[in-house]
Amino acid sequence: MFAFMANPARFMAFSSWAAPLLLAAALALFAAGLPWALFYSPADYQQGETVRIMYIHVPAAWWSMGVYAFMGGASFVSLVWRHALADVAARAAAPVGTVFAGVCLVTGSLWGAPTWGTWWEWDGRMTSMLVLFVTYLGYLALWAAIEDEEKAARLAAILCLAGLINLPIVKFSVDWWSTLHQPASLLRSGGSAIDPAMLGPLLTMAGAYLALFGALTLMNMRAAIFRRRVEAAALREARA
Amino acid sequence: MRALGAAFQRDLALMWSGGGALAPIGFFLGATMLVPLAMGPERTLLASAGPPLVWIAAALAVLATLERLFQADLEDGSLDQMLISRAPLELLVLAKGAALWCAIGLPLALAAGPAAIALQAPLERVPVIIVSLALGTAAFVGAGLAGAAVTAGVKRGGVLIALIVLPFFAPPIIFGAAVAGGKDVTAALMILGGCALAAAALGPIAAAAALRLQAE
Amino acid sequence: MRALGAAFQRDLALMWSGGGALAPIGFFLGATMLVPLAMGPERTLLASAGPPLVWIAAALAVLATLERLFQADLEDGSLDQMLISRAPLELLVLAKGAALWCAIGLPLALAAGPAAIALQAPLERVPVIIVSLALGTAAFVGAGLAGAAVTAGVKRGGVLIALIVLPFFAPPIIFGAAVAGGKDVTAALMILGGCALAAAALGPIAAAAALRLQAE
Amino acid sequence: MNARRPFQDKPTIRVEGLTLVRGGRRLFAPISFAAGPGEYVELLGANGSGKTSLLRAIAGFLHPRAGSAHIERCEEPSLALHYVGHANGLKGQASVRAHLKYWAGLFGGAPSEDFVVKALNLARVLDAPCRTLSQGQARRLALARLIIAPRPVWLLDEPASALDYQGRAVVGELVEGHRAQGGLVLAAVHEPLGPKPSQTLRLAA
Amino acid sequence: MNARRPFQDKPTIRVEGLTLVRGGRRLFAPISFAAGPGEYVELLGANGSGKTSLLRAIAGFLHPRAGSAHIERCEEPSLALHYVGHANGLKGQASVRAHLKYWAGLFGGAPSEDFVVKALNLARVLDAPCRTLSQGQARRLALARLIIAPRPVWLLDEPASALDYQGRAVVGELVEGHRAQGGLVLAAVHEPLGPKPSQTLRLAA
Ligand code: HEM
Ligand SMILES: Nc1ncnc2c1ncn2[C@@H]1O[C@H](COP(=O)(O)OP(=O)(O)OP(=O)(O)O)[C@@H](O)[C@H]1O
Ligand SMILES: Nc1ncnc2c1ncn2[C@@H]1O[C@H](COP(=O)(O)OP(=O)(O)OP(=O)(O)O)[C@@H](O)[C@H]1O
Ligand SMILES: [Mg+2]
Ligand SMILES: [Mg+2]
Repeated sequence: MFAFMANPARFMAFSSWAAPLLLAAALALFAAGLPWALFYSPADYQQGETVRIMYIHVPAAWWSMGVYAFMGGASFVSLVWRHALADVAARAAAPVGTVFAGVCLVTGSLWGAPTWGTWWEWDGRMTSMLVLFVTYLGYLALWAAIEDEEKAARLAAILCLAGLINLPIVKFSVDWWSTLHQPASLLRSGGSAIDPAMLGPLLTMAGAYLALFGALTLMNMRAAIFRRRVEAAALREARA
Repeated sequence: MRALGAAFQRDLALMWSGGGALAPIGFFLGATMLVPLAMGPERTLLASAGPPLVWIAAALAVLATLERLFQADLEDGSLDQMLISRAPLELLVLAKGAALWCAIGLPLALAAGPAAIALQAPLERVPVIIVSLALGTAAFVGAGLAGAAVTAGVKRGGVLIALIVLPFFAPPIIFGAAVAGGKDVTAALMILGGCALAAAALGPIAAAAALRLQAE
Repeated sequence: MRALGAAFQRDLALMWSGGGALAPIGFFLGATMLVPLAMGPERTLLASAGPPLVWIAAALAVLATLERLFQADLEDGSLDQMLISRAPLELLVLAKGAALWCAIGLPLALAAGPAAIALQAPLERVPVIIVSLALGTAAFVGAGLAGAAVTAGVKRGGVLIALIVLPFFAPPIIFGAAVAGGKDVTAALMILGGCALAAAALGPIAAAAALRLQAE
Repeated sequence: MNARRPFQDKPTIRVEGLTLVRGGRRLFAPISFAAGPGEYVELLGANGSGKTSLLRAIAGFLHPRAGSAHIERCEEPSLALHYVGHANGLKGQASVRAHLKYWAGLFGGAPSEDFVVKALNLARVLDAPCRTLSQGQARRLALARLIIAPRPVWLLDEPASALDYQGRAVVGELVEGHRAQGGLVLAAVHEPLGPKPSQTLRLAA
Repeated sequence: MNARRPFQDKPTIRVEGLTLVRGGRRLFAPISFAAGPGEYVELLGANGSGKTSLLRAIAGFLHPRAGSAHIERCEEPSLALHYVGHANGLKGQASVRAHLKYWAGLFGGAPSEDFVVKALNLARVLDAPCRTLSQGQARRLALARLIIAPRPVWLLDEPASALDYQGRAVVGELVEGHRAQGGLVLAAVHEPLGPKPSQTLRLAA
């Protein structure tokens, strides 16, 4: 992947068609998944209609973690191979991941209100998700605080890797510390394993989130690269 | 007057440069996050212990910014320039305090809403918590100015400052906690406002006096 | 080797000079005193909420010292000298961390005894609380080194640092609170020790990498 | 260019039997002198002889153990002097432009920005954060205060330090210009600035 | 006085097609030069021309955008150089003596303390916290590193800044002495230090 992306020019060529394509895919998947999830999927016999929030909530949760993993990989590449595009990629993915984490938190607490009668409960998954959210904020704040782009990129990469180590530890410790959040078994409590009628829309939505992530990240990267080019050009004029 | 405007603008700009308002808010969320982690998720305990802890977090967020408040000015020579400027030092310090409150206090007060909810405070009490924190942070800043000025000469004075100002933080915290706890709100709010006013008025005067000595 | 000894001695001396270890202890006691103020004196509540808060106070006491840890070295040029010295930067950073722990972590751990008692913790649990804090603060310092190094270039980075390192403080606090709360102590202590080791090993490496960039 | 209008008041520095004590040590034998409008006084002395301390005493930062140091005959004391010390008084995060704006507000002058910038040739770094300025560029920016707002008395502490040849020339011109309008300059230096001093004070420990 | 023993290795600075970029701007046209044992190279250039950056690149703090800057033929790279920059590297709270002790440990030399102190006449402030040092005294202390531990290569950035006449003379002698033992000195200056340079580099923006 990164090898192929070796030079920005090739990347721009690739992303110029990949970004819109992914965006279209995302829209299509949402168009399919949302109605399916919200209207045509069965209501949970325990939770009734509110279970439909799950289709927003769970993919957000999954991908907020996935995105951070991606950023970790990108940071690693940028530190080891000093690969400029990797920096851009990590930076571009961060806001998306932050939003996903935020969505997971919000939908989660929206879900909690009816089911647990509280907006927030300090349970393992929620807490670790909150930690992930704060980690994202820290990463973004660091970028915001350092003007010199190259330096910011390397420092943020170091931070991101450290966070990568930390997150599993947090998740483990938090689960050890408290587990109230229904385990994966909740869905099984209906009797069978995950009811395919629920699995279908869930996976569709997961796909939609993924496509959206890809599209947004590529677009952010393109924007960043354009900006750098413009700055470079301005500097060249200034020198001339 | 123009001098004060300039001072305020500059200080605000300088304070935003440290990660913007993202940082204080994040700090605040992080600090409140530590509470249940340390206390365990039992709701009853949190519900009674939690909301007051919002206040402790706020106090510490302000504390965290005090150490360098005047120390930097002292080291890089900007303090000399403040001393020979047209405007009286007291007002320049006041402007700095105002900037600090806008950069930290206000964001904190707003972030307190979600934090309080997370710590099991009843929804309807959130607005009053926000107001009380806005007042409380103002009081913190006022007291903090004086503390920061007195310790400006001390390197690594961070902890020392804490020692000095924490006593002054106590009153606002007590009444603020009362508000957060839902005890007679109006009275507490009045008193908080009083603290804020007093601190905002006296803090800069004390700070200016201390700074004049620091310049020696 | 001799270089490390020199670095350690100097850093320790510098840290003591900022109010000495009296300051962290005082800060620590001050913070734990705020708690009853904020929560009211109900014994039962304190008894359960108190010990964990000792941990929060400890975390924040370490936080308060991080901002200037490397920033000062960067500005006054000492970092350059560390870079061209005989000793590898990683070890010099480690020495600094050790100094910080001796100046803050150790006193804090010792002060935790009285503090915990003041917050109604059962007497017999005090020694284990002290040990766990000694380990926990080591973990805090390790993580803090990295956070401080990454933000060394940022003025007014106090809150930013806090935001960045707080997530890393979560695991030690969780297990530390478990110890303070008296849940299966040995297991928790083992894990705390693990956290401390990991942080002490990885923190300096990450910090050194960051500092090399800062010197540019 | 209001920085160029001559001063109505006749500034005077009057130092009488001044004794300064630092770290328990008396810096120099009690010193007395007076300097009036249009004068350029050069302050010489070995490292540690007390030049900076003397300047800070006159500026009012440092309180004399004995004797007195005053600036007299200025209508508005708070508009009496500029002090350019060893420390430049810059903020690493703020840009050059931000500093000019801030000082214009703080001291209340406002000559055209480009004049200042051209005079000190800071044009290329106008928007750079001061952290990134070279040593000499930072010094030039500190000297910009002299141009931004008119003050009768200038107290300069090694104003030319870190400046290149052209920079030192600029400082010389500034001093000459200031004298020409009846201003008063007191500068601590290790080698002559250029302009011919009207008095020379030598501090001996 | 081990600072006086000649060096076994023949230090060389080799700079080839070096290009430095700062804040997105290329500092100077690609530069190449080499300097060997016993040389004293003077680095000239206007403010902001890139002297400090060049020194920092050679010291290894700054990574070149193109070309290379190396110190060659030193047995033990970590013992290759001393860098005295614009910043003195002092801690305000620590005393002069504490700094000498720390550096002796960090760099691993240990000449008699009083020799260092006498050479730079810091005797009177030996136990004063550096915060209270005068500008020139602080500079002298920074230069003490050169005497404390022997290093074949010295990179000096305006070493004489803030120094009085006697101080500049001392710097001149230090440089001469270092050359005499086969050391190599590269110094950025605005006016000549005294010793006759073997090469002069002029940076033009
Ligand atoms: C703010 C509150 C919440 C947060 C932060 C949160 C967080 C998460 C996370 C991180 C996951 C992914 C776990 C994984 O797959 O490893 C998840 C999955 C899930 N959550 Fe939540 N959650 C919250 C509230 C809720 C509530 C109130 C409910 C239902 C009553 C709920 C039901 C579920 C279900 C059913 C899953 C799927 C379990 C699975 O992956 O097998 N969540 N949540
Ligand atoms: N960290 C940095 N980021 C961006 N630009 C920088 C940085 N440091 C220096 N510069 C710019 O690089 C140029 C050269 O700086 P440098 O300090 O090398 O000049 P110099 O020759 O040492 O000048 P002086 O004689 O004033 O010391 C200056 O224009 C400065 O603005
Ligand atoms: N804050 C202080 N406390 C104690 N002693 C001080 C303080 N500031 C300066 N000194 C001492 O006073 C003496 C004079 O200092 P001062 O800075 O006035 O000298 P100077 O003439 O400016 O020297 P230089 O030419 O190096 O700038 C020095 O010996 C210094 O150690
Ligand atoms: Mg001086
Ligand atoms: Mg330079």
